[in-house]
Amino acid sequence: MTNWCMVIDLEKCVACQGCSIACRMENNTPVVSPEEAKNGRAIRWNDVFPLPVHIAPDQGEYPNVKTHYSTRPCMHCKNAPCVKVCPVQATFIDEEGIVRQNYDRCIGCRFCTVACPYGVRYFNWSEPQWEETLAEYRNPDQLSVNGSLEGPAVRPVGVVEKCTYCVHRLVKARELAKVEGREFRADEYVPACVQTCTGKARFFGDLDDPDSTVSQLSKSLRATHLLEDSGAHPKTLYLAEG
Amino acid sequence: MNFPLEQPLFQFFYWLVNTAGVGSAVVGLLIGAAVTTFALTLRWIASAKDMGQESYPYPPKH
Amino acid sequence: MQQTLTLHDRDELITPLYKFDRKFWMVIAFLIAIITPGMLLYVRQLVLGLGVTDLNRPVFWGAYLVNFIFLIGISMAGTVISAVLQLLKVNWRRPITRIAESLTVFGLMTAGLQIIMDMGRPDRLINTLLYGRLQAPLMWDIASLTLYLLTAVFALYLQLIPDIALLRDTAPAAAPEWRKKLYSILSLGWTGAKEQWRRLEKAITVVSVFIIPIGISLHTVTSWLFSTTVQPGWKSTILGPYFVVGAIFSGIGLLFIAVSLAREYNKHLKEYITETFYINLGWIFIVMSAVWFYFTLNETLVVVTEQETLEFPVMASKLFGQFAPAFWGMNILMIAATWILVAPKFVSDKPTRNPLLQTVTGLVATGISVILFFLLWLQLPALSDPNIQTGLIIAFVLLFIVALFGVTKWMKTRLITSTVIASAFVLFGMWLERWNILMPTLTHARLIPYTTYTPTITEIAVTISTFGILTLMFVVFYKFFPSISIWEVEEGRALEQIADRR
Amino acid sequence: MTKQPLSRRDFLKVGGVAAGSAAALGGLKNVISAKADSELQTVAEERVVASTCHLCSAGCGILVRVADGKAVKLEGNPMHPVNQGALCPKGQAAPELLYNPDRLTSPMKRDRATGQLTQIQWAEAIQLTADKLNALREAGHPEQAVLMHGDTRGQMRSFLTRFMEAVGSPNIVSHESLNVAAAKLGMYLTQGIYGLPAYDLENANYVISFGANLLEAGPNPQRTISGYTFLRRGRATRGKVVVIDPRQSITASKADEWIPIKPGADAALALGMANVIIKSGLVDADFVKNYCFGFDNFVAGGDHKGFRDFVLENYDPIRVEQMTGIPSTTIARLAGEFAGNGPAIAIMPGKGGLLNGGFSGVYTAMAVHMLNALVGSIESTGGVMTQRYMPCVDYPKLPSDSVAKKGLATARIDGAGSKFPLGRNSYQSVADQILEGAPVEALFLYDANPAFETPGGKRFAEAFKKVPFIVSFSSFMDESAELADLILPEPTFLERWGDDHIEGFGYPGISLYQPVIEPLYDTMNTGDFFLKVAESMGGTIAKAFAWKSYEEVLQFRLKDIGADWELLKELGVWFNPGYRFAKRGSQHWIENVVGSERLNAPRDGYFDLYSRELNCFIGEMKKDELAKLGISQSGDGAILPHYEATAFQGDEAQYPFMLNIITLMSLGPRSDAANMPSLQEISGMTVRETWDSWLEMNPESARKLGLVENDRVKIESPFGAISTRVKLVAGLHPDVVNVPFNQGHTAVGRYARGRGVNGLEILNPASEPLTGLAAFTNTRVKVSKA
Repeated sequence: MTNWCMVIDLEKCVACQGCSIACRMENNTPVVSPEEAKNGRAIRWNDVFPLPVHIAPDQGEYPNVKTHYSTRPCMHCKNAPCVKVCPVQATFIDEEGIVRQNYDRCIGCRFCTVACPYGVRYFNWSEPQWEETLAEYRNPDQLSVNGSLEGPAVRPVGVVEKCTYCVHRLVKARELAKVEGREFRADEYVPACVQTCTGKARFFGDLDDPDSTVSQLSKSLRATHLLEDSGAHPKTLYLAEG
Repeated sequence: MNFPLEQPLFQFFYWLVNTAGVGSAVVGLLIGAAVTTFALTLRWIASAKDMGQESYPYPPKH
Repeated sequence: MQQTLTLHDRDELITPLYKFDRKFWMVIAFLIAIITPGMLLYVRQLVLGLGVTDLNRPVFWGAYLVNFIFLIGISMAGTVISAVLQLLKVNWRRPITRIAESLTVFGLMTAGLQIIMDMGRPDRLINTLLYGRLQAPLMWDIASLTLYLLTAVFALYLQLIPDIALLRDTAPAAAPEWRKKLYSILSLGWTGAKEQWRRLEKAITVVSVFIIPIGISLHTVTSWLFSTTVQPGWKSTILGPYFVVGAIFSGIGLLFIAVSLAREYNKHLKEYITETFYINLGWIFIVMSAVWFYFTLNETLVVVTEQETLEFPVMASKLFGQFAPAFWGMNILMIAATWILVAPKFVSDKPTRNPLLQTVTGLVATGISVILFFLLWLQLPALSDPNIQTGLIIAFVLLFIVALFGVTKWMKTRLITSTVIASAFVLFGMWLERWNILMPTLTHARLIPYTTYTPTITEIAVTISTFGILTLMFVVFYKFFPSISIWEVEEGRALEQIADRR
Repeated sequence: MTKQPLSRRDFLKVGGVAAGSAAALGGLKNVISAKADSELQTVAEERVVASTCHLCSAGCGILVRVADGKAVKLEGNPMHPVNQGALCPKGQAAPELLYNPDRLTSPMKRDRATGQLTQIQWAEAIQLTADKLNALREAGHPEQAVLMHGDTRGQMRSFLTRFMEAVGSPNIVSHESLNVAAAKLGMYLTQGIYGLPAYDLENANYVISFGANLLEAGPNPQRTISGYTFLRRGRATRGKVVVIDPRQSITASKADEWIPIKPGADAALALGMANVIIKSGLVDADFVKNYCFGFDNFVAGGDHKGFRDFVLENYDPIRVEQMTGIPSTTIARLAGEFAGNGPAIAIMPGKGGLLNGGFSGVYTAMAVHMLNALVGSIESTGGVMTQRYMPCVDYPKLPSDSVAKKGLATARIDGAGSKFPLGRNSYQSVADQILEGAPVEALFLYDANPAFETPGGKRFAEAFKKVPFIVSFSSFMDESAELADLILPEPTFLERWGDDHIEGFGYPGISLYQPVIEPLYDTMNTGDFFLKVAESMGGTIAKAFAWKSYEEVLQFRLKDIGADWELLKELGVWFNPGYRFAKRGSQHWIENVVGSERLNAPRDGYFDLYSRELNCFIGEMKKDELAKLGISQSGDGAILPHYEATAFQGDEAQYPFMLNIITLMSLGPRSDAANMPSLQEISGMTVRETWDSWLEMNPESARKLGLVENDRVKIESPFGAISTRVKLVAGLHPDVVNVPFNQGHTAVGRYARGRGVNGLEILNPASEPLTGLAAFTNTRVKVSKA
């Protein structure tokens, strides 16, 4: 069984935010109004942000300053705190290690958003909107699993949504392999953020395959997880700067 | 230390806590039992027949 | 049929149930007036989504959740008063058991309402019954809340049965037919047979035993909603008992207010609910405040001392950050409430010549200290001299102490008023406590910049509306059922007579 | 949209719970193990079209997913050398440009008196333009037709030039004076090539960037990102990157070392490093002796000082420390690292770095580029390459035309070559020239929004009043289009034909734009428009433009690149990979690498450390004449690159801060990007701002002014005042404040309008007297609480 994993090399990441917008375009996350955005309601499943996150007084003084930037998709934790608190199993880990969200079942209690130590789960505060002609570019794909909505199709108001490692692309790639009558290979699918990464800082693949890039990189001395102490056993790996 | 999840007992526990609907069933069972108990209790109280002794006036004279 | 109920009691307790006077309708009108805006805004929220609140990322929970915990807390009243005191055979509880139990029921109902209001998709509430998972703490809460509510309704109903039968039998001729019918059905054919009494008492005792763990479980489980997550500030082992103590505390607080309001509304109740009740329950109140302070100190001191990188910013925001007003406001309210309850106990009843203890002195001192406080607060340039400022502060402190002493006497003579004031302080303080548990953690997420949260007009209106609904349920309920348990009071009197005879 | 189930397939197999999780306590994995039935619904018809992105100067190759006739997603074209499959946020957000609700949908005519817009037919627009140009030609003044263009690349540039030349106007003004011209001049005055150098970042070991915003908004950001990440972590040995910048930009914070510098003192640092390199004998002796001019003292009609002695005398690290604020030990270390760890590259400053309004910006570019020469990094692996271009089929010779000939002989309207002897374009000074009375009868704005994007751009509003006929080809009603008489919307880059030269790798390549979907509105490619105008004008001009469509022009021009048209359309890109380095002193070297584009100085293959080209312009000038140009030195000192303290506008006591306008990766250089909501949303990531502009300030400076984060502040310069909110940025020189570019639009569209302020409004609007460059970094401001 494949165990999908993403590796982000922070030294190659140039904080361009291409991943944020690639994700938006692939997964139909809406643009919110400026007022909403100021109120922290922007929905970008993959966000780029400066570190330290909280402007601390001990950040350093000119010229002894070093700002760091990080980018944050869902960590697809092995021991996902969000999954454990969902009362209706609207979020779950699939057999390939992807933490997914069932938009048709979510009751909008926002326990998962509160429980996630990474803040990578997003809530639809308002009906997502694309003004006038902007709606034209939405990704027409719709993934449904067991009859309930999961894919990039627009989520209704009041449900939680999150990074899915672009699972609809996986389904598509598998389908393509099937149509072409061959075995599906793990390198046939990458999420949109990996594909677009300007610095080639993102890698994606099967962590259980010892020959895959991600599993090679996971052995790097620089390999680290975000908030390792959270106990969530995050899977998305970072390669530290330096 | 690995969690002994391969043990059938733990597999059962795991199934128990992590299966959508099982929780509902447990809650439903709990609530059903409570409601049933309450209803039965009320019936039990209401069904007490006058034994011909002191009745309605309260408290019973000692 | 022979009755021990005096005509007098009947006049006082049963006649008002059929009297829909101006006063009653005005109260109802007022309540509907404060409920309506919130409900309309809630309908708007249903249409537009939770965007109408000030919730955001990472503050995913807000005023609704605070209200939820608060309302769950006040539901503790029924368990403590009714069940614990009943098991302990405490006699002075008798007149107030009904109010206490009804508060539990109404508190739980409105608490459930808050959860639904907080949900992004209330239309999918049914999913919790279709796909519920036991691992989710929210499921435990749903289980506990439902069980508690059912048990509380059952307990309330059990205690009501003999009174309903009484109402059925004593209904005035002018009473509407449907009410007679209602009482007739609800009384379950109660005849007061000895066996019925025996079984009823047995059932009440059993329920009283069971409702205590269920109640405690609810408050504990609610605390686990938070402490089972990995968020800083919530990973406190004392959160469970802390919630329970808070619940008892606020439960008694609301009980005091409800009882006092009921007494005001129906003056006859004063004969049943006497000052003894206030004094006795006041002692429990004082003990609870001591326990509460213990827990608060516990929670604060540990975090402050360890200075853990994630926990401490949360605590710091309470101690001197954006939540300092709420945190210190809560502490001041609790200290004030405790002082109001404790201080009069040290003052003698007799007139005193000590000017410090004169009410007039107290009122004058209060006035001046308020003025001084505002002078300091305004930071007038004319008063910027450090000596003048120090002097003003000393004067303010001294006058404030004098004011406290002066007011003590006044409070001593007005036990009920002062208890109600203390209860109001406690209620507000306990609401703030819930706020202080939730908000600092939510606004201090680990990987999202610190934010703020200010409830919007929708959330404020819905909150007001919720408490309006709670009051409305209370008022309407006691238009149908006597606000004190007649048979229990009778029982109490009989027991006293027996005791006297011996 | 017709949907049909594409697949119905079980992709999750039935299985037990994964046993024995590796996680210590993570036994409970919450795995869904039920048989899942996933169904993917998508559209009936889907295809992928290769094209090129036009949202910044990089020109990345894109693959556009077109589903049911709608462009739904852009991906990078893996074949394209610049982006190699990657795509930045601007490119990703391009569908927001295509489907923008504020796009112009049809040609319009404005009534100047009332300001009223009326919809017109294209035929009318073509007729009006043709009549106007014919009238100018009949009057014998075709040079009174002016075309201002922005980031126009590929054949469009040559096509427009040809059109204007056919008409008889030399006045085709590029916006390069706003950004890359200083670097190009630096290259020209030293290496003798007027163009941006290409850097072999992939093979470099040491890269020192002087204020060049490599990772955000350089001349070719995606190319430098690719090169940068490869040199950091893409190969076995890791190269070092050092960034010299008063501000810790993203580039600086990602670099190994950020060296903050006093604003405008980069030349001093470069020369200080040169001093150490020369002193320590680390120079590439072969190169400086045999292929450089002016390293040693020389005699040419008198004794002249060479670069070596000049630098040794004047730029001792101790002195440079005082000029730059960088410790002399650091300077020495940098020099040692740079010269001792080759291949090394020193990268010239870009826009916002050093164009100081004086000539000092060009001196800086020269000084920095000379560092490359000193260590022999010119035309060598891991060093500087010269950009080669795909050979395009020459246009047929223009028919002889006396009117055009006369017109072409006139001086350029923007003063380049006359008023600004060294300048090739002076975009922002067009307004000044018009206001000073230069006759402009017809003005075409292609890809240009001068009323917004130039310092003091409001002058254009005044200037445009004096121009009777203004045509805007913008897809959006931008600030300049609002002042135009004819608004002729061009389709967005996703709906039209075009091409682009691939730059940044040295080797030649062509990247193709093609319509990925049918144009949404009644728009016309400006190329087609001018073809039709030419046809309508008749005569020699019609003859010069015999093509039926702009697509045919492209086919004609790109016939010889090595790929046929169909293949090019399929791949979207064609290039001849592999850069051939010229041998020092070879014929190839002389023809393509060093000196071949010099107009005055000899094209002898010598790299000028003593700029003979510059000598041709200012060599004869006296001290006071030079002083008027802002050059404090005279004689050899004026020719040799040296540090000129920035001539700031605004007194230091009154205006304590230097204002710097920063360009962001997200909002980018083009006005229409500001109207893309996704880009607005992510624009202020570094300072946690969104949909707004801000003022970056050092926390200590802010504290002294009593300002805290998010305070509303007024920023005043001698040229005006703006108001925005302050953000405290620890990594910023205390005397510098930054405002991001591309906010503060008053037009363009609903997402751009009224968001923040335009910092360019309060910049010094003057042009540099020798080169006609815009002054970007010599304005002082004061900041106060608003």
